[in-house]
Amino acid sequence: MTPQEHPLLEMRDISKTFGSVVALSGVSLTAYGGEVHALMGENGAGKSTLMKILSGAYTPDAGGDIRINGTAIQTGSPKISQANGIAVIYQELTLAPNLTVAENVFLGNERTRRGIVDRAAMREETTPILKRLGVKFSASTQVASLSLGERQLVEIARGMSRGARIIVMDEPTTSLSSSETEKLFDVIAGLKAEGIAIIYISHRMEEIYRLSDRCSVLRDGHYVGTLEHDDLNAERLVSMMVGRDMSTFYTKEHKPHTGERDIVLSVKGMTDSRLVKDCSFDVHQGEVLGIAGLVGSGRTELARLIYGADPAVSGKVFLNGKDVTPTSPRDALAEGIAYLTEDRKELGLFLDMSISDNINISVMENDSGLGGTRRFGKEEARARQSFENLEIKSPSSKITVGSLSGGNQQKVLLARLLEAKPKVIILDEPTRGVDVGAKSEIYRLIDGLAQQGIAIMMISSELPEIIGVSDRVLVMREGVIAGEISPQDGKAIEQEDIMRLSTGPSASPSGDHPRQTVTA
Amino acid sequence: MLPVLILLAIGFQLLTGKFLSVNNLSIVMQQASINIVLAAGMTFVILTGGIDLSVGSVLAASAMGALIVSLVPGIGWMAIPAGLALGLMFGLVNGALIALLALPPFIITLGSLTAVRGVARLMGEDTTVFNGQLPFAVIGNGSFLGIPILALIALTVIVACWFILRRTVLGTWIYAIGGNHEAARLTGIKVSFVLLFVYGASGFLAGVGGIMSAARLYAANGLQLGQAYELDAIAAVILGGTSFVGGVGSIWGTLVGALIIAVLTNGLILTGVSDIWQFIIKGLVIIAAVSLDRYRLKSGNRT
Amino acid sequence: MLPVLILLAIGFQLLTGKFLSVNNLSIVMQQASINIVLAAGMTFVILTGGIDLSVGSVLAASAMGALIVSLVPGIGWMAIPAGLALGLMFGLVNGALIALLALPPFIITLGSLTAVRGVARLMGEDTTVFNGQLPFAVIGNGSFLGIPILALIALTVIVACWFILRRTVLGTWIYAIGGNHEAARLTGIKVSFVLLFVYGASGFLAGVGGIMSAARLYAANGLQLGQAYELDAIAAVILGGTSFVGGVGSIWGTLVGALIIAVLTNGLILTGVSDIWQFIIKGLVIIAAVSLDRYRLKSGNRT
Amino acid sequence: DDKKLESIGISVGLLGNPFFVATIKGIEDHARAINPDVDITSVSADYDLNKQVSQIDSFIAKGVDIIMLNAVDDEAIAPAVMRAKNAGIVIAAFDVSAPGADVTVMTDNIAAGRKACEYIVEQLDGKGNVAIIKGPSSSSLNDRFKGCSDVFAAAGGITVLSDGQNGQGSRDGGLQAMQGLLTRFDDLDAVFGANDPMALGAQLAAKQLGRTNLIITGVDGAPDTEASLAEADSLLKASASQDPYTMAGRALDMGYAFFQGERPEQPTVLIEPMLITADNLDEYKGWTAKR
Ligand SMILES: Nc1ncnc2c1ncn2[C@@H]1O[C@H](COP(=O)(O)OP(=O)(O)OP(=O)(O)O)[C@@H](O)[C@H]1O
Ligand SMILES: Nc1ncnc2c1ncn2[C@@H]1O[C@H](COP(=O)(O)OP(=O)(O)OP(=O)(O)O)[C@@H](O)[C@H]1O
Ligand SMILES: [Mg+2]
Ligand SMILES: [Mg+2]
Repeated sequence: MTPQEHPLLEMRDISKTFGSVVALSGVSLTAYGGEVHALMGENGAGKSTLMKILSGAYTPDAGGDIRINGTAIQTGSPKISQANGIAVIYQELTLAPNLTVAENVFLGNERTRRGIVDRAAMREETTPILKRLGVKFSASTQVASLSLGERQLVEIARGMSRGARIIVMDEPTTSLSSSETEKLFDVIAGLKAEGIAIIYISHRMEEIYRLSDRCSVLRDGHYVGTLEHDDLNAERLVSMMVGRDMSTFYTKEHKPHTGERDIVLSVKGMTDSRLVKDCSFDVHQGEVLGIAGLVGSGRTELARLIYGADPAVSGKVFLNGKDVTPTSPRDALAEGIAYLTEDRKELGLFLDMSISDNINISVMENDSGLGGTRRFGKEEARARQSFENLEIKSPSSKITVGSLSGGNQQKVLLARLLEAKPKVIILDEPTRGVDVGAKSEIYRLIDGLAQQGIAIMMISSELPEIIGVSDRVLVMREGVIAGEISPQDGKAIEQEDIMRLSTGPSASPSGDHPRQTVTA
Repeated sequence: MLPVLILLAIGFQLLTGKFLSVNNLSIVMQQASINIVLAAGMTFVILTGGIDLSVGSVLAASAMGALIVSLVPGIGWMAIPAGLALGLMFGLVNGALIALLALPPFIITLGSLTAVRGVARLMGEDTTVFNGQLPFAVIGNGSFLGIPILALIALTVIVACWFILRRTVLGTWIYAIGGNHEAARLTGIKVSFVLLFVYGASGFLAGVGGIMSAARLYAANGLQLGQAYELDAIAAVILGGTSFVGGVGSIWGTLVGALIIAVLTNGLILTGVSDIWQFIIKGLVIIAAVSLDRYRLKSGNRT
Repeated sequence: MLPVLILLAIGFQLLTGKFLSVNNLSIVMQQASINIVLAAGMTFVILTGGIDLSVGSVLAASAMGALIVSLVPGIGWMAIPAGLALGLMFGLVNGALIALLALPPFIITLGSLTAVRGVARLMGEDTTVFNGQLPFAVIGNGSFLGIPILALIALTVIVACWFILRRTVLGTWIYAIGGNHEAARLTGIKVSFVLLFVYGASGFLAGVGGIMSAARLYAANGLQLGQAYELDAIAAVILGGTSFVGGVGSIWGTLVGALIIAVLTNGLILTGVSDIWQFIIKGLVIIAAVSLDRYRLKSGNRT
Repeated sequence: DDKKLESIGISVGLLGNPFFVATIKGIEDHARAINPDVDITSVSADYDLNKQVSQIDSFIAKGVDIIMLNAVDDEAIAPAVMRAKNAGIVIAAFDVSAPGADVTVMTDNIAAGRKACEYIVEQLDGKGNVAIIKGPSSSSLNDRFKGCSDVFAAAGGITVLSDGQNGQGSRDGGLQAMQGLLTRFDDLDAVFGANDPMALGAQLAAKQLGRTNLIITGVDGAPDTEASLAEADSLLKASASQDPYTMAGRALDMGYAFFQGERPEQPTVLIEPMLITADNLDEYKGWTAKR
């Protein structure tokens, strides 16, 4: 990198208040062309808000200004920000699911020929970008049919298509798996070489070490400081972010699975009409079974089949030897199978309802009195207990769950799950978009549940997390279980083993899929 | 919206000097009562993100049913149960189609708006059914402690709905389904049951409205009765702040919304404004009311 | 829905033996034409996730305006521009309130349904305005190459709307806003402009409908004309597969939806079924049609 | 000394109908002749009984002296009429009877239907195929239907091909219903529309389909009917006309007399309709004529 003399971007003294909430107060940030500037901070620190001000989505409070190459620009207009070469890839995806990939890439920036939308040209321009990103879908695919991770890539393609000089990526890898992440890093390296400034927000330390030239930290809307790449280390970053030290990250105090423990969950021949084919495996009492795989390998679909959320073509689910194959989530819950969705805002939380209601919703039926009247005392007690057990940070259980930070929202969802007293828990990306502090708390919680003897399946795209938390790992590829990895003789599971299985030679569409068993 | 209601009431009092008389207020309550009952059922439906266009027709069919039964010697007392059962039945049919076959509520209830209207006309063969000795006429014309019974029924319905929405599990489920349909299913909520309930309740309350109307008029006409009542009911719900996409709103808001509509109608007649100008003013006041409310709350949510 | 339309046409032909005659088909097209035009505008609005309840009233006001101007000696030729301008103006007022003040479309257009109805009545002082020598009567009664001009106008509108929706940037924006309102804003789409356009277009097309109606009837009545037309227009759009939440649907679907409604109405009259049974059958067929369609597509989307 | 007439409430079936506009004008002119400062509120019930009852209640609250009532339902309005009477208000019914009304003035609708259809039978020389376009069920439209049906039934050579189609009382509805009738039947000789808008709509349909050998009659005598009758190629040949202005004005006068304590000998007055054709058009004093 050859840092230029003048910063490409200067944000000076930016403040933003929402009603009584002070999201940002006097934050400044500079970025040079050809650098990756990381932005870190806990959930709710104000990272996204700062970037939305940069993109023109929010208007900052009076006082500060934004300069591009030394010239102040008008704030609060997405058009003007775009015209100044700023592209933001948002954390909450900003795609129209009813349009195609190419239409989304060029949204608000359409190619026309004599006033007529030129779809062919947009497709042609999109295809090479998609190729650079190495995706499986095409420019004419409908976005609604893409998985979350794939949508994220469309979002990135949009930023690239605009030839921006400043590209902001707000947690771009939360729904990417490791190989997609690698591809993205290559792309970032390329952009950097072209002299583009990249602002990169992430909660994942490894990424920050690898990518960033500098890293700025926000805490509670305030600017804390900036570290050069060479000064980066976990202790300093964490103490800057949370204002205290943090000892252990991954905790594994539960007894790892050994052959003699009872099988709790047994899935046999699970198959659906689209992707998942003939998946069979067991989960033991007190075991954490990791499920790894690329984006779109069918992990979420498999989990939804086991939970009865989607209809299976064939396949059975056994719980302690009894056939319980659920046909609806309600069935599954009644049998003791619980599922934590990967998309907590769309498929999990009731954002307009209170925290207490969100925690109690699936069990309030059992608590209720005559005629289904709710027992608020009992519910409040449950909520308070959950607050304690899961260390949910909120002034009250009566406020709406939408106002909580990502990590606390995830804990509320976990609390709801636990209230159902499940025997089996399926966690789908349990730490997506969650800050370091909350992450380690969630790991400790998973460990505690395993100690209580609950069988746990954990789907995750973060390999360190899979390795750090699970006792055994299944790897999925194109809808089938490509292999199983267990640690042996005290030797830990390696990232390479997982990568090899998940990308390995493409499984033949019709033939059988011999499962590899790898022992580390 | 409460401030708007109060402003309107004071305004009409200043203009006419008669609006706030006990007598007139009891008339306003009476006039609002049927719409309140329909709007209460509509609140359930809209909270789940649906809509029920058939309430006016169901009201007509129930009123017809009640009057026809009331004329049968010996079983006249069956009139009320018959009217209520008819309403409930039509509501459950709507609910079954929407909940079990996952069909779009707007089209299904538009279909039943038309079909049930036909049934109501068929019941009386397009004539007015009249019963001067209606056994339950007291409902429509009596009063208790000076409050019209119609108004008491409406208030009872509102309190019962409030109880269901805020104090029972079912109510929480209704909000949950409107807030996030798929999340509700994934948390194990009996979505079909809840939808069946809300459309059933809307039909049943339209049946209650039918009884109230029959008791007030001693008569029913399958063709004319209840025409366009669905629009007034929906307007009350939306004026009351319930969101069209579901999940957000309250029954008290609906009560206020229905009262605003009734106050406007009654107040404009009292001021002696011509019918044409009543239309224009009513429309403008509705628009002004939401604008004012939005401005007051300074929130950007769209319904 | 196309199969449903074809089934209905064949069914009525078998029942009456006259349905598929050239003569009758041209009558059906004529009867459908006004609803097609209104439903085309409604398609724009519903695609953005909104609704326009005021089209019937705006149609009445435009028809009144056109007739009144046509009676003024010397400037009779201004009748058509006057009617269209009136429609556009009301549409833009709706659009401005919804787009700029971010008010809920249902309540705003319910308000203008009422207020514009009042204006339409005021324009004719509650009488029927008629003009036996209407200068543009050929629109309502002429035909070109055997096709009624009304039908040609409707088809032209459909093709124009198809072009806007599928071939222009504006069309893409309309879909984008319905698909994800916030995303559209963040990508720099001028959301207010697009909303202003769709409500303006709906008002303008209601104006076109007003001209068509005036030309067909040589007369207009501020109160009666266009009553409940909004329901038929919305039904056509939703029957045609456009989703109420916005973002999904096509103008061809709307055309088919409007034709289904027209075929049903005309076919039932031809069979000579009594008026009451026409209601019942029409309602049931609408319900059956969506059920069939849903079953055929075997998809679970809700609208 | 006379009691002072201070306020009047008028409730009519549908204000947008020019017929009712003329009735209101009649009432207003007659009332202003009695007291120039009289307060008049006129409202439309839109054919909704609930709405009309609410309006009557509002009039009671307002304390009007006379309610001029065009009942939406000639039977079911009774309880509301009773309430108003108990409140000491005079009820004058016009156009439609109302049980319990103090005075009533209305057109003889059976005679109207009879006259319009006798004209058809005469013109067809007692032989031919006819159809009736009925309107939404209401006492006046039903009476005309009855008057007409009786005439057709009595004439031996007349075949009624259809009498179940509803023209919704409007031009648009009449046009649509007639298009259906003309498609179904090739040999239609005459059509009776239960009111003029439906008859005029039927004429539009016939002209569009190029039918000239057809006789259409209606009831009302509205201004657009007059205009049509005056045209040479009009298919609308006759209309049994009402005089809304006079009818309602008379009802107001009788109501005022009642208000002053005079009890009329004949509380119900039936006004005979006049059949207008192209021939006697110039003798006809239309709805909007200056009075
Ligand atoms: N539209 C809004 N209205 C009100 N408060 C808001 C709004 N957007 C953000 N906030 C608040 O501003 C603060 C900063 O939020 P922001 O989204 O910028 O955090 P973040 O650092 O991006 O967190 P995360 O890591 O979870 O993405 C939070 O307290 C949040 O609740
Ligand atoms: N509603 C849908 N319609 C069509 N295809 C879909 C739909 N949902 C998912 N898919 C496809 O199914 C495949 C499997 O998706 P799934 O979400 O199960 O994968 P995953 O391994 O869990 O990945 P992720 O990390 O994105 O959750 C993907 O290729 C996706 O594009
Ligand atoms: Mg963020
Ligand atoms: Mg997944």
